[in-house]
Amino acid sequence: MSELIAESITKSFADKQILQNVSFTVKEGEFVALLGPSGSGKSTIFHLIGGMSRPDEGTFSLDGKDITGQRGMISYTPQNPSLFPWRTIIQNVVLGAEIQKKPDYQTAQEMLEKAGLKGYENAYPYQLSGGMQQRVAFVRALLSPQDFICLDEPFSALDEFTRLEMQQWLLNIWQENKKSILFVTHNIEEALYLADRLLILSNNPATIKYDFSLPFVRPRDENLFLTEEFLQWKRKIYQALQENNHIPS
Amino acid sequence: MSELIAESITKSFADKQILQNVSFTVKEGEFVALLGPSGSGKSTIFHLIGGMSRPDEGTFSLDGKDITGQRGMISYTPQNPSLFPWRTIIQNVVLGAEIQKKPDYQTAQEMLEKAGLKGYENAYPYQLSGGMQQRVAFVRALLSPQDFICLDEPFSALDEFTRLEMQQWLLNIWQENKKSILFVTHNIEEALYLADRLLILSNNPATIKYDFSLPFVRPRDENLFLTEEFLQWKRKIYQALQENNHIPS
Amino acid sequence: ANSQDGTEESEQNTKEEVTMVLDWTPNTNHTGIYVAQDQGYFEEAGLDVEITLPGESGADQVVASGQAEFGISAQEQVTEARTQDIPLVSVAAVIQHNTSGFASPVDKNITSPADFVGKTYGGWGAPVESAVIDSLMKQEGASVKDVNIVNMGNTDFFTAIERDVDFAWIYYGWDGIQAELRDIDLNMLYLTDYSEKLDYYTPVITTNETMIDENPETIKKFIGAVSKGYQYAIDNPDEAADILIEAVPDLDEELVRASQEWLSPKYQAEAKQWGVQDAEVWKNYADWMYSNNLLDTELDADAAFTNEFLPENE
Amino acid sequence: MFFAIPNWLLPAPTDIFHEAVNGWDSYAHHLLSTSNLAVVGFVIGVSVGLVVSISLHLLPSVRQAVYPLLILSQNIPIIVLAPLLVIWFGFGVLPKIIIITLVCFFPIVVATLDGFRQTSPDLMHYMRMAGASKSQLFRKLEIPHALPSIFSGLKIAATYSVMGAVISEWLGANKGIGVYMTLAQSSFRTDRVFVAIVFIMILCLIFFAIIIGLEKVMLKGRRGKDE
Amino acid sequence: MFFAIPNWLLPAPTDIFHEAVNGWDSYAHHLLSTSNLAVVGFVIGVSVGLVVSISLHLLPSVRQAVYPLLILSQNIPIIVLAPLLVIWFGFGVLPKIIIITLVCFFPIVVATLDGFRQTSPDLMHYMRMAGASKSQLFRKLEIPHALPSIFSGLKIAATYSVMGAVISEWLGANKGIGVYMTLAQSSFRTDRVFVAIVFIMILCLIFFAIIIGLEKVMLKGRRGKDE
Ligand SMILES: Nc1ncnc2c1ncn2[C@@H]1O[C@H](COP(=O)(O)OP(=O)(O)OP(=O)(O)O)[C@@H](O)[C@H]1O
Ligand SMILES: Nc1ncnc2c1ncn2[C@@H]1O[C@H](COP(=O)(O)OP(=O)(O)OP(=O)(O)O)[C@@H](O)[C@H]1O
Ligand SMILES: [Mg+2]
Ligand SMILES: [Mg+2]
Repeated sequence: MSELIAESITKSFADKQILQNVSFTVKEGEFVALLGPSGSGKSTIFHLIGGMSRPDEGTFSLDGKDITGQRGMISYTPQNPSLFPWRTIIQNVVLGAEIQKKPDYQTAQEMLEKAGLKGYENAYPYQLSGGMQQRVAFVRALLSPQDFICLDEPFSALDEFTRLEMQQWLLNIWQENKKSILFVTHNIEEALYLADRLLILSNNPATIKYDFSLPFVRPRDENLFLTEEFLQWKRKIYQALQENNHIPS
Repeated sequence: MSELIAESITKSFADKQILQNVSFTVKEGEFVALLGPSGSGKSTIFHLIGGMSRPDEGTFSLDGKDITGQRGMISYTPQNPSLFPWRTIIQNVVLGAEIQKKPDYQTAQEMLEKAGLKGYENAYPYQLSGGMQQRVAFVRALLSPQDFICLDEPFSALDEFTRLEMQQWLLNIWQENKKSILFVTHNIEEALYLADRLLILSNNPATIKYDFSLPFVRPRDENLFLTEEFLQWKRKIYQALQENNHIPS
Repeated sequence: ANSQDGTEESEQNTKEEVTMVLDWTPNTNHTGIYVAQDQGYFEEAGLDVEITLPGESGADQVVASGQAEFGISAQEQVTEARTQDIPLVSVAAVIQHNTSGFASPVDKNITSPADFVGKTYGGWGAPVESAVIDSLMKQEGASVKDVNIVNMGNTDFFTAIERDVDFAWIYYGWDGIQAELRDIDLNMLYLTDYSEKLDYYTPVITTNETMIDENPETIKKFIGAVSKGYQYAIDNPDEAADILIEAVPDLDEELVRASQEWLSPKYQAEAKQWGVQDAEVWKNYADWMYSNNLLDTELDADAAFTNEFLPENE
Repeated sequence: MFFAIPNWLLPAPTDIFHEAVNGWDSYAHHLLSTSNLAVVGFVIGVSVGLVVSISLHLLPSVRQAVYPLLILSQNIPIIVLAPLLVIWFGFGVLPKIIIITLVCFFPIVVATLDGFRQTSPDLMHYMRMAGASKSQLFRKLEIPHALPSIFSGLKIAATYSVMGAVISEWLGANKGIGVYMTLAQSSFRTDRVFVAIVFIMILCLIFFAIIIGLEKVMLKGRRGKDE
Repeated sequence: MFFAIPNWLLPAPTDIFHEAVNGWDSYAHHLLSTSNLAVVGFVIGVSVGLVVSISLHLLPSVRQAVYPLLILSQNIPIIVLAPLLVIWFGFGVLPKIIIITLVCFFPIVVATLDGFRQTSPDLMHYMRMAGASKSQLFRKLEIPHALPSIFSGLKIAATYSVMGAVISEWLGANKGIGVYMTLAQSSFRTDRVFVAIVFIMILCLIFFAIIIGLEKVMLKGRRGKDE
């Protein structure tokens, strides 16, 4: 249960400005998707929230508390899985929890099973396929104790069905625990299916160009994909993104 | 110009069988997509074609020549970009070419521009976003001199529009040079849009369950996505994949 | 420094090259050699001599193997070497009498071997040390069992007496003189004062048996020149000290002068000629060593040294 | 020429073996003393090395200043250090351990610091985002990541520790394989010298093997390069 | 007690400085001789080290057999090796270079081999798939990847090379800072001993600085851990 407010965030790398005056809010228990061109600055926003570096200007606050530059306030899947090669899968998934408190191997075991990784608990990361590693990183984030979750393209390496199962599972967990989620994806359908709100980032430097609230009721299921409303939204988002339609440089 | 024949390939890791009796052909100048559940063995097939290890049984031949266990016969994008951290971007993209002959920096420069990476020639990989790194790996494969290209989810980290541009560009290059392409993706639309034929892998252990020839004429453009025929195929593939619809373990 | 096979040509006009390996860093024991070099005695004899420091392992093995023609050693080492079938031969005694002894600062009150009782001796762990101490102490009815012996390794005398050590075995001509210069009063118990058998030759000039068999002329020339060098040092201690200092400028001048002053009269002492060795001395010491279980076999004393290369007495 | 070496200079292996067997009683206690010294010195040296490198790693500002001193510490010739150590600590075991420590700790420090420096930036990034404290970062990421480097340093240190013990005995010791060797050398018992060398080597190989064994256990499960 | 050290044992810095300035003419040639020796020995030692480690890396079967020998090479006491070297090679420069080489090559070998072993499996995988020959794999991946480790070894070797040169002079030399120091020591000129040490240290720091500089240049552009 936590509310994140980003206020006029600006960030440059060397002489290149990446983010300009980015402001948004993720309310308590809200599921917000973040879309934008490749290289626009989505991962950078995550790194700033997570306190990896400070924004040049602007602040983040969580539940009214200024957390700019502070670490450990969010749970997180990096864009590449970043598994620890010398830890087994089960040791990897408890890592996020381990940092905050005593890890719960029982739950970890169950979560791995739900992610289709039963039997791989004691394998090492190199023995897993790309999609399996991504699921491990996802489980690791879910097992972290923080109430605010940042997911950076967590399902990009999964096939449609595994992805659907993971999405459904994520929704369940989110509804049960009412965590707040900020979710980067390139998949419009995924964003529509999961999110309450949808932020669209422009490019060069990035600002929040659109902030759509989605009207779909919950709980959602696969039938949503077939509704006319969904298709209309899909077209709308597509067009919103298309305004960025040039290869970023 | 090259024809790949995989004949009854079988492969196990430790006591677990991954591939069982997998046979398929990629004809000269053909564009074949490979779909299948996460962890089924797609990347493993690539590694076997590339000669990283030998199949337990079966052979690969390229243009009638047995290439089982031989390396350097294909050009390749790994599922994770695998860029060399101490090389600049331009040095990274010429690497595949460098191994076979003298690299052509002029072409490399042009290719990077087409991939939207102008201005990043002398950056190091860590300065690029996930999607940008993926594009670098893709350019590296295109610049490699081999006529048979294996692409392992090359566009999974790209937004819709960048992805479309990359797809279109890939099709152009493929048509101009008549290379043969084997392409792993989890995106059904992408597979339909790009490929001549579509292989669907089952799970546990993997075999080729379906081998569809696609009837769409070339050259293809974005309007294809809106045709009724395309939508029907999409549903068909979806169902074919759904037969695997359980989380692999 | 390889001469064995080049001898024929060099006898005509070029000089014969030979190597002389010292036993330690250059000091006043070696003055005669440096004088011979400086005053051209070697040149006159048709020799081109290279004087080399020995490094960690001493000169003996290098000389015995023929890698160097001459070296500095001591009777004790030659004795041990020969009983191990190492073909080392002493051809001249640099100093007639043993100038070594047990030194201690005066405040330790060690004025006779009996005073060793209850004191700490700093040595290097060789069996010969306790045997020597014991034979000194026995004369006064004491025993080495009552001495605390510690191994002080490479530590020098002055460092050792700062710490737990009460007395140590030194050459007076160097460490003793240094103590004088530092105004440290020492009680010195010379070996020669207590036992005739311990008055052995140290240091001596050595060569190997092959040289003696094949190049006796070279040895003769070399020892002749060296002999003149030491004679010069005996007659002119100050000039000799200057020559040593000039040849080895890194030495401490003051110490060299004082040491030379002390040592010059002792080279020849009462002997009829510099360098002569007496079979009795060799026999006595070897017997003493043998009876103290310091040797596995008895020494053939007559083969261990020779006077034949010394110049004829004028 | 190479083989025209007299027996008293390079004894025949049979002679060495003979002496090794017959002389066992006379040198066994030397051997024991040196092994003890080497083990104690190695353990202390490695501990000091680890503590130093960890401190320098955690205090990067101190690192700049101290690093050159570490290099210098490797360049104080023992012949100079020896008298000082004797004056300060006498002829006991302490100065010897200081020498071995000095020999062992440096390879550890260099290797460990370089190991820390190479920590994977991606994993570091994850740990930071996850809010790992400095100590967690250290225990869970930097140490395990630097382990192969640390073992590289341990191997070098283990190799040097035995030789370090032998050298330290030149500071003055009543027993030890270094003492035994010097005495053998000065009484021209080359066969004994070689017996000493053989045992120094055996000791050293045993040390090295233990480190390799430890490495195998501690790095178990890490991906080999051919997998 | 620690400071009650007589001047002849630990001279005052001013005395040392004084002697360093006044004595320059008398030891400058010693210094030059030792630096030359150290540089030549270091270069040869490093070359031998690299050749050995590369060969062992490329011939893993030989590696098993040879590795213990390398360890043993570090455990032949110089006092034993010295007479043999002198007898084989005389009092010239060759035996000294052999000693320095022996001292320098080992850290290089251990560090380099460990560097090779840690090559990133992903990059290795890519290179193999791309058909890189063994030599390309080596030049384009393994060497650049092992560079930080190699530099780690170079740093240790550079530190030891000067001391190695000094020790090698104990083999019997007529000039060199080691000779100067022994002479000073034996004629009780402690101030000169310390001048020698100061120069040994300066030499060593210069060496080390050169390696660090080289490392900066060669590893330029590599990602630091905080970026
Ligand atoms: N450490 C860095 N140094 C310099 N530039 C950087 C660094 N990290 C990121 N950038 C630049 O910042 C921009 C945004 O990167 P970011 O990773 O946030 O993109 P993204 O929106 O996550 O893209 P993608 O969808 O491809 O992952 C890129 O242009 C990248 O080159
Ligand atoms: N080195 C290995 N050791 C043991 N098992 C392995 C190894 N590499 C792959 N596997 C196993 O082989 C199976 C197939 O892996 P592969 O990477 O080919 O899957 P994939 O189809 O590419 O999946 P994804 O879509 O998730 O990338 C997985 O179950 C994986 O655990
Ligand atoms: Mg990103
Ligand atoms: Mg895969």
